[in-house]
Amino acid sequence: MSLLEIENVTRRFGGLVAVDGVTTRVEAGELVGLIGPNGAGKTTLFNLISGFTPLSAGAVRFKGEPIQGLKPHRIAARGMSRTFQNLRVFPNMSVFDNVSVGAVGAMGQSAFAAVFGRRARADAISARTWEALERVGLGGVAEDLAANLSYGKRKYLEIARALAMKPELLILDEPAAGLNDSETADLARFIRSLNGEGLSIMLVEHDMNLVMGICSRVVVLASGRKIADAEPAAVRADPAVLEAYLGVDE
Amino acid sequence: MSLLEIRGLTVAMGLQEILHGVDLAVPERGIVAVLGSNGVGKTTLMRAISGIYSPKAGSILFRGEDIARMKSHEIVARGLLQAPEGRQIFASMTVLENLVIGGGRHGLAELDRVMALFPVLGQRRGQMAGSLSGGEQQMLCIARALMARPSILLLDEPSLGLAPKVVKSIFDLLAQIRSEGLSILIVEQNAKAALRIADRAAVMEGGRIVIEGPSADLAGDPRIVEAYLGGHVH
Amino acid sequence: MIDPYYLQQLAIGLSQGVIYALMAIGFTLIFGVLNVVNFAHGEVYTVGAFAGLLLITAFAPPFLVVLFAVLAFGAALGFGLERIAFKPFRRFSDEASLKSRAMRESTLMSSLAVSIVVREGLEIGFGSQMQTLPFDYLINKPIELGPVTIVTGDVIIFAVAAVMLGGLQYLLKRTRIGLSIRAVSANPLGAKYVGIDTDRTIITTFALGSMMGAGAGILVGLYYGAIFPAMGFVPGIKAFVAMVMGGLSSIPGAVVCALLLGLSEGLATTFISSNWADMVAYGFLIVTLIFFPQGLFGAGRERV
Amino acid sequence: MSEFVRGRLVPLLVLLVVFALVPYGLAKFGKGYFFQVAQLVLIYALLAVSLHLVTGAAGLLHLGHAAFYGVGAYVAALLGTEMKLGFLWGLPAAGLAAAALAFVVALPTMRLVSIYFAVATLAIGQMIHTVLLNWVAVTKGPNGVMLFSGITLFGTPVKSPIAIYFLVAGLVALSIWVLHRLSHSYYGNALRSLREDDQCADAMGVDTVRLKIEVFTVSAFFAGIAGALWAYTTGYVSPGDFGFNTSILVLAMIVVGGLGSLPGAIIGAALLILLPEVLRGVGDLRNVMVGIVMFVSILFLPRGLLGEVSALSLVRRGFGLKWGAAPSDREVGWR
Amino acid sequence: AETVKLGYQLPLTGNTAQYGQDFKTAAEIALARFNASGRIPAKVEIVFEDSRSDAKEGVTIARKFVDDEKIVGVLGDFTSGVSMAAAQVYKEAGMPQLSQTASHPDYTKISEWQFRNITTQAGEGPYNADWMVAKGYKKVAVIAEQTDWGQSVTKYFADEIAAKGGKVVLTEYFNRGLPDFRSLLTKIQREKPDAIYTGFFYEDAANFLKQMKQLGIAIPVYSTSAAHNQKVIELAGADAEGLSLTTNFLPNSPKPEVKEFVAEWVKVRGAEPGQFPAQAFDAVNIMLEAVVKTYPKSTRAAIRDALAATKDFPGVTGSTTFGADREPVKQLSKVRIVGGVFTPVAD
Ligand SMILES: Nc1ncnc2c1ncn2[C@@H]1O[C@H](COP(=O)(O)OP(=O)(O)OP(=O)(O)O)[C@@H](O)[C@H]1O
Ligand SMILES: Nc1ncnc2c1ncn2[C@@H]1O[C@H](COP(=O)(O)OP(=O)(O)OP(=O)(O)O)[C@@H](O)[C@H]1O
Ligand SMILES: [Mg+2]
Ligand SMILES: [Mg+2]
Repeated sequence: MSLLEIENVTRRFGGLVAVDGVTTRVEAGELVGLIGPNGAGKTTLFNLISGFTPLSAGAVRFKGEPIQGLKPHRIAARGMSRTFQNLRVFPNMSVFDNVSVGAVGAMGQSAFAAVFGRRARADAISARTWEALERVGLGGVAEDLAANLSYGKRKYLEIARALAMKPELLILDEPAAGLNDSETADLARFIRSLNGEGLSIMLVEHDMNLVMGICSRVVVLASGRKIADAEPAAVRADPAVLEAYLGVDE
Repeated sequence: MSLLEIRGLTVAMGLQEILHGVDLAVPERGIVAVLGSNGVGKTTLMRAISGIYSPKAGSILFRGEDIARMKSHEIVARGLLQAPEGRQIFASMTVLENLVIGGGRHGLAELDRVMALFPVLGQRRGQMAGSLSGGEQQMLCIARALMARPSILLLDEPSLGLAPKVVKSIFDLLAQIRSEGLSILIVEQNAKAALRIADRAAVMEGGRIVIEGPSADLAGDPRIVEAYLGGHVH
Repeated sequence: MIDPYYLQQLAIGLSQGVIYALMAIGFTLIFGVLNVVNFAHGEVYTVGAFAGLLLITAFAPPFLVVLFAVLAFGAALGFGLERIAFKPFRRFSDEASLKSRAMRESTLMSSLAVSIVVREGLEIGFGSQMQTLPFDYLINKPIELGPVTIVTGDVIIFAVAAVMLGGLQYLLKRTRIGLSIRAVSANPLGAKYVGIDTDRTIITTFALGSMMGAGAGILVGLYYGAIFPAMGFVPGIKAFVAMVMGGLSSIPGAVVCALLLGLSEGLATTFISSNWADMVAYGFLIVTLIFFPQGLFGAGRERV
Repeated sequence: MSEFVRGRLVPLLVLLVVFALVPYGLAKFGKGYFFQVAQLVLIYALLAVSLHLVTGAAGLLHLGHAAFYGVGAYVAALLGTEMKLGFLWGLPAAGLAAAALAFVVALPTMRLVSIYFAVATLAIGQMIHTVLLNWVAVTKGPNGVMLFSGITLFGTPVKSPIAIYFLVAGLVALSIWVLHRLSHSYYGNALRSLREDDQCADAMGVDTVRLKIEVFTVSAFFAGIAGALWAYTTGYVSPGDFGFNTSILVLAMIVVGGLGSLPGAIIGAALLILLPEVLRGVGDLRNVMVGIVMFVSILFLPRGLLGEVSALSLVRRGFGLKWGAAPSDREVGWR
Repeated sequence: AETVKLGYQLPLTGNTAQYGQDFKTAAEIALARFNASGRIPAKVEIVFEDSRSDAKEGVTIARKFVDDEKIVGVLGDFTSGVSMAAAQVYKEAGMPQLSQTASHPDYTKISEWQFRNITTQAGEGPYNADWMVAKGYKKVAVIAEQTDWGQSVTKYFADEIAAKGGKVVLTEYFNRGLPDFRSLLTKIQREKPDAIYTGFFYEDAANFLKQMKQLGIAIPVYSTSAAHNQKVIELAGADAEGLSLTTNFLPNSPKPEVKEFVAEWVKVRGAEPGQFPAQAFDAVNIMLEAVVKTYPKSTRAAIRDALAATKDFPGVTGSTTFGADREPVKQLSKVRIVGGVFTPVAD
């Protein structure tokens, strides 16, 4: 049984078929890249998996259980967390509070517990938040307002928030966008180390160095269809991929 | 004389000073790239030029005229257009309406040319801009700026979220429109590509320009290679 | 054949709806450009009526002169209102402020504060009772249409509302300034980058919207022959409700919903009782929102 | 030291004023007036803080809060007159009834967002008000309900103004403490995430709809409690006190005080209750002055008298102490 | 000698301010006359406080008045709601309260400290019902504003008309300030009543009458003293013609006290006073009379007792006597708007 199974997933917007019968999977511990031209349907596929967009057809199974039709927070509670392509931090909250929302979402915090609960629970949330913050190196700006962070730090903030949920599958939508080459290299190392700790990751990225460098498998979408699903090297050589996406090799 | 000349530009947000006296010049028909890691103030610089932030000190001369304290629409009227960070498209309007607004007084005169550059936008012309994919929105953002026939184009991370093939075509496009007489100031994380097309480049750190020179020199500068090009020259 | 009684009640409900619509047009226009509720719109309506009243008592000009003078006055009022209650809050352009609830609701409160000052001021100046108007200015001469009786004002208000709606639709869809208004409403920061003078656009919108509000005030004042400081409150709330029911950004939607609201109140009086009319109107709103969470003509939420 | 000043001293001072200074003043001058005003400030502070939870923390513009206040007042008054149930029954019943009603109306409407939510609450508030006014058989309609029986605690009547004051102050302080725990905790963080970006909060595993229903209900509960206090301290309730204007007044309190800031809500309530009283001297102009003061304060402090950020750090330092599980030099977090 | 202080709580701002302002003017006229008369060797002062018709302000003011030991009696408030909320304070503190308008049936039942100077509908309703039945109107439609007062308007009227063999064919309430009565009017018309009995204040009256004319409905309209105000005629013009109502104040009455009051009022306001100012004027005078009776021992309790003993007080609204229930017993007269003036009529 794979961690995530995507079967014949289709999504239509009016006449446009944004995702067209895509079938693929993510095994536990895998680091899968998802690439494709702009508008290929990558983000839409992520939205379908994480419950933000309802499926037109097909099925998605996570840890063997069907998750289509579930609300995003239910899916998140099962151990899948994501970041957004258009950064969505909580601007008028501190960095710490931003990340703590992920921990709260995963661990739960009821109104009753908030009022009369014991300190242990809050401490656990706090500890998890700090752990995630330190992991991405934002410990030093924990008290800053998220709105005042620069773009790059916000990217890490989003990742920290997702990590605070302690997910089994992490879905990253263009994590390296807006980072320069050396920052991207740092990010690559970081993602790889996360993966090394056993976290399964699926990521969309246009930075080929990153994708080809760290992914164990690469899925290619074009116009909503899957056109390749193989090892990085094989994908890089695939003429269909070259034609649709990469252009002349760099 | 330079087309755009920035002298001692200082910008503060509240009590916090973000730019501390930036000097930069963009020559006529020149491409200048600004590099720098996250949070050094590149976007702040771009916003100040476009009149979104009003600087605390310093001047911005455009064709010899100080535009530093002008309103953004007066600046745009002088032919200084920007494709900003965060895209700032009109999400609840259609692609075509976005372009019409971008055209300003030129209306749709440039439409065919722009559509030819970004054929996807042609296919999506009736779609709400907010429902476009990230990359499509980025294209729309650049296209919108081009619609106004700028004499200088400011690009804040234009390659953000674009597929490699499109990035390449955009950089080709920049070289081409420069040859048509346009000047370009570009902030870019893809330093390699930026240095390849730029005549001059500047590196920002902590709200200051620390290195400035011909891009060829910078591309070979070990400090730059170390910090921005991933540590090894390709 | 329908019982003429019901026809008459329908006509009355509709005429009530047209009055709400008249108010809702300006309200929606202003909401559209800033995305904040302008609590002072009701006061613009009231002040418009009082301006007309003063004009009539002082110079007794012809009806059309009164109307146009009030429209012009309304525009000036909108200009002033924007300067005092809204513009100061645009001095914050950093992201934390732009996306902050506190900053948004503070604009709402500033307009509320202005409305308090204006209403209380009017009460001190004129007293809170209804003002008497010369009867020949009133637009309430009966017109009999078969079994149904309406009054001249119904026709006039309907015509004015139709002209406003048509004119506004033309303006928004076909003209440059209209496009600018929509652009500022969609993304004020983006509008700056394409060279739209956002300040001027906002002021223009306020002037336009307030012009319509003030015009509505004097028309309805002459229609009922009742001008008093608190007159803007009920139509203000109904216009707000109609706007939201219509889906915020759609002016025709707001108009349709205003008519529905008026009709539902009329029918509630017919079949239940006048004092329960509000219940029916608001219940109608809730049911609408349950089935159309973005209003009847609203756009869906943005994609993730 | 400064930490102590900021964190502990301020709430302590407030408690000192509420529980010592005001009663002392009352005893000394024998003035029922100050005491009445203070009591009103307390009741409105509770209303404002309960609205803060929904509108300030969770960011849901709520334009019908007064209706739940009214439901509480009516339930307490009607139980007292019709069923002869005293204060000890009336108080919790008022809260529970308001909460139950809020829960029922929340179920279908809590999917709404932004202004749609606001107008739905406006409608709910107006509908409840219409019912209070027109359902004569139960609410006695415009006649209102007169509650002759005063407050009785375990068979002992609480009659003296000072005793009533202490009772009200104690209940309000307790209620605000509960609301403080909700808003200054990780639960509060979840609420704020709802305000900032509900879709994103959803992706973080926060059940947004449930959370909305929860805070709406809790907030109505405390509005109901405030209503019961009003009913018992006034002895007469009528529909006019629970209309749209009251909702807007309470909203104005939390915005002027600082939207999102709990201490701000209390400050706002104090300001907007005290101001019209202080301005009695200026005669008919006083409400114009209230409007002007409100405008000026918003103009210069658009984030409110005590903005959210400073309020949060104040509270965090004050009540948060050290964060056990975090590295010892870390002080950020909730307990 | 020391001044005697009275309190007057009333809406001077807000959307019922017009009534409060009228009361204030009436009170000032009464007070000036009194202080000029020299009936006691001290001045009387009235402290006016603005309640905005808001219960929470009303209660606060009540506390304030109670705190001021020099205040020995209180007038007001305007609405029953605020009057009754404040009454709880006066009851506890033992302060006589005399309202010129509070008409809630339970108001005087709160305690022995509450008085009012308004004929309750218990008197006015049956009086009107008898009048209408005598005119041969048996099928009557009743509408009233949705307030405690409106409730009692319909109740006492309906009881009497049923007792006299008449029939109420439609009873309906509306919210005060309803701008459009046409739906309601059409509904009334459908029932084809012989006459309409209405419980509204003058502004609603004007709107109602105007819109009735617009719809071409010609049914006789009867109303209470609350609609007795020049403003009805000003606002509705010819459309007000024929409105019949009961009142206990006739501004053109030849009685000297009425003449004097009307003259003073016209001096200040430029128009004739209506029913409410007259009631306020009388209320103040009744209170002042109690001060005279008790002076120099004008304590709150003494004032209360003096008020309770008021008998045949000759006011502008006729003579007033407080019954054991502290309700006034008053004479009503019939008037109709004829030729643009309130004209006393026999039938
Ligand atoms: N709500 C919608 N309505 C209409 N079309 C939509 C909607 N959402 C997405 N689309 C279209 O579906 C296509 C796929 O979009 P998607 O965002 O998945 O692309 P993507 O692969 O993530 O592209 P990018 O790399 O540019 O982010 C796009 O062409 C987009 O315009
Ligand atoms: N409103 C603000 N208040 C305080 N600090 C701010 C504000 N806006 C930006 N900053 C700070 O100013 C610095 C420069 O931000 P800017 O967005 O210009 O960086 P950048 O160079 O464009 O980075 P990136 O590559 O991530 O886009 C950042 O450190 C940011 O935290
Ligand atoms: Mg995408
Ligand atoms: Mg930037």
